Amino acid sequence: MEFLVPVLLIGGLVSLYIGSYMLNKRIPIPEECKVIVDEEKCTTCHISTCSNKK
Amino acid sequence: MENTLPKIIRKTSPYLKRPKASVTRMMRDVTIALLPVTAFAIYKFGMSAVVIIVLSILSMAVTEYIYYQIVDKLDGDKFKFKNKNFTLYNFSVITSGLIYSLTLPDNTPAFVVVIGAAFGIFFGKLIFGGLGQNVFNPAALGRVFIVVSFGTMMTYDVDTVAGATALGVLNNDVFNIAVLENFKLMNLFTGIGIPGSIGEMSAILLILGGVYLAFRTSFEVRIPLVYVGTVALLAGAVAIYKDLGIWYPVFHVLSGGLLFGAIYMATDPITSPITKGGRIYFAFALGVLTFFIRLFGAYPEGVVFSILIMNMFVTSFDYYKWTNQQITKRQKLIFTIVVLVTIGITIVGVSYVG
Amino acid sequence: MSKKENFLKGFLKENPIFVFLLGMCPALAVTATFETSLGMGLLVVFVLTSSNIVVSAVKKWIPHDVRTPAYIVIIATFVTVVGMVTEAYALDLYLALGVFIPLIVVNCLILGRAEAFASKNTVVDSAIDGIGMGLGFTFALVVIGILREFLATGGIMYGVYLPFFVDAPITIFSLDMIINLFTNGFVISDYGLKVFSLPPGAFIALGIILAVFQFKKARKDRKAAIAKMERIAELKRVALEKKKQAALKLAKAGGK
Amino acid sequence: MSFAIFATAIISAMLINNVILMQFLGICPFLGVSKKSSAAIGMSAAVLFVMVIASAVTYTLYDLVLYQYGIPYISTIAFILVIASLVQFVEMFIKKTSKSLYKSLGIYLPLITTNCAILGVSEGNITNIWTKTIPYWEGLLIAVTTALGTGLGFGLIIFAFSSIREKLEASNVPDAWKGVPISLVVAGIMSLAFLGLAGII
Repeated sequence: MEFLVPVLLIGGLVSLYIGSYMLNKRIPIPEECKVIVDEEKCTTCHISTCSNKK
Repeated sequence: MENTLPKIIRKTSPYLKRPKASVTRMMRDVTIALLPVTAFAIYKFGMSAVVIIVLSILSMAVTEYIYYQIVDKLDGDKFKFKNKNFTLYNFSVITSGLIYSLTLPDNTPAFVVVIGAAFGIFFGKLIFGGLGQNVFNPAALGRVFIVVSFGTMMTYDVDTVAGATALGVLNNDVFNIAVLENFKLMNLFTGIGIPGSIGEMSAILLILGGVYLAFRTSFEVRIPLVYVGTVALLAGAVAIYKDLGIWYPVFHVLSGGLLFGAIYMATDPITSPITKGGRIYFAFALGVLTFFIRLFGAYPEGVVFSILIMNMFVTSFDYYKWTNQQITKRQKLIFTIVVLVTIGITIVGVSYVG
Repeated sequence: MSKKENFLKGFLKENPIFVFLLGMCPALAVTATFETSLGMGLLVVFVLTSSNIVVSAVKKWIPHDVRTPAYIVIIATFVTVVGMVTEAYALDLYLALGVFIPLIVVNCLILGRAEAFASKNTVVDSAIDGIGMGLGFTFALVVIGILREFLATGGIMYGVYLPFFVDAPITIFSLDMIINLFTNGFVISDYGLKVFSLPPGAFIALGIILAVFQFKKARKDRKAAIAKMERIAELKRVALEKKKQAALKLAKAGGK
Repeated sequence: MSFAIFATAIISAMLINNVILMQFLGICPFLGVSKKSSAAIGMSAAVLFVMVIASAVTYTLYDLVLYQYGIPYISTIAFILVIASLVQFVEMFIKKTSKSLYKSLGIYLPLITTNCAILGVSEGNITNIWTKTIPYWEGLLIAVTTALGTGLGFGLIIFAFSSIREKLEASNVPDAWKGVPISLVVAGIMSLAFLGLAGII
């Protein structure tokens, strides 16, 4: 049953990540900060889901 | 976002504060101040010095001339022999070339001289938009480039003492007091009988040029004074800690390119801060870096490296949030603390090294 | 977009490094020699293609909200596989690339392709896109690598890091071969600009290449702008002439 | 274990093996977020904060879990997941607690998951520090110190660079070099200058 350790570990970490990701998404950005988020964009990476790019 | 230039740039950048005419005057003064040093270099090394100096100035000027001709041609202008952007007319390129050549060892191969000069002027000045816009000192950049690329080919004249410069000897054994017996302080002062870069030897002529510049007010006296003072201070602290005698700091000040760099390279108005306080901190940092590279680093001499390193922080010294012509009490206090901490770090470092 | 266009776009038109400036870290770090660049590029081709295939195959089952975490897990899996394979078959390359093999995970190119292309297209198209983009990336790395190695040593070597097809390291090209036709015993690598094998050379070499690209683009834009100006000037001239003629006619009519 | 080890680690990570100029990690934010000095400061603060926590957590994870159970080969996946969830937690925490903190530093956090400097330092700690057979606590402390030095070096360079860039925006750089090419050349010259510090430690 040795192979269970990495599987469980990765599974745990993945669920931790997804859980925190969902929780973080649910908390809204404070109202006053929304303007800044739009202004201070990063210009290099082209990832569409990056939350600094809307 | 692209079009909104930060307003503050127009306030703080030195090139906008100084009228263009004074650049010509300043550059001409620097060239005049360097004449005795150049003459001494030619007297001491003969043809090899002449070749190095002429090659440096020529290759810098030619690179710049060709570049501007190409730019004009691409812009669709007709060929004109006299190019308006060419900075030979206001002595700028001659000054850069002369300063660059005087930092070279006398046995530098010709192709190395040319490569360094062309690289320095192209990447240090031309691509930044020409005179007054450069961030780094072109002479220091060219010199550092060839040190890193061709370090082994740049040797000093071998007939003189042991074939190594004073700092070269010191690099292997930092606290070797015997080095002073080989390099008499009088020789370091006059530049006779010691090896070294062609323009960096005669302390007295360098200081003479500095005094001339100071009288012509083409020159910011604080930078060289603080720079040399910092090195002397740190060397003095080390001398007291290791009991090396009073001549150790004097030796550090006189040998290598410190005086040359402090008087002619660090004071370049374009690549040094514009506020009073900024200049003092700039020069202090230069001194600390130079001394640390000399003492702990792999390269024997740290002047050009530290000038290049500090050039990149010049715009930070001029950052609008803390630029101020007045030096407040709080700044004085912080500066004093920083000086004391630096001395402490030096002592600790020395105790670990030797 | 045809399959051929899809494959070829990554080389120049949408080159990840030269045009989109993605994945700059490896483009600077592993391009000291031609071989390390090639090796890194091939690893990226593999990771990109397989992650694109898997992402496009499972895109239906990934909830839209958690797609970024899911993509990262998929990419990280393939990077681990690639790392282990490299360690087994090309140990020298593995050691030379070092930390930049695990760092393929955070290469913007791979995550970007997964989101922008693979999550919207079929498996075959995504695979072609992965191979094309990966080879475009490899092409860019190799260009930088060749420039740097040539400037630093005056020649191009093969076989030091990649042990395939050769028994011992060979010189593919060297200036020595040309120079030694005229003189003897000349070693060009003594005169190479060693800076280009060091970190500063990476920045400067990539800067030069990008400047060439930007220069060409600026020329093109300039020409287009000039042509446009000329066209507008011509139109204005024609309109003005017409007006003049009309005025003249009017004046004549008035004169009568 | 002495003071000298930590001083060496911090100076080496900050100046001599500078994360941007010598190790080429974090080039994306270096080029992308350095147009304004305020953005550069916020970004480097966020990186510093996450980097220190992440290297402590990943070092612990590697030493106490992955190595103990004989599965160091999954370190890449584990590390990226840990870092990613860490970033999410930190962002969530800042969002909830302080608006001013979120204004100055939180908005850069989403960029950090794919910032190679964080993962690079975590992986580097394993290859450079963990392999020296030293006790866990000592290794952890050195790892954290290295991360601190790396973050400070990142901030130093990115700030100096952003103020240079503000100056460049106002000067007439030729069209071909404008933007990224001149930035890369400036970075190259910076890196050249920093070579002079080699051997200080």
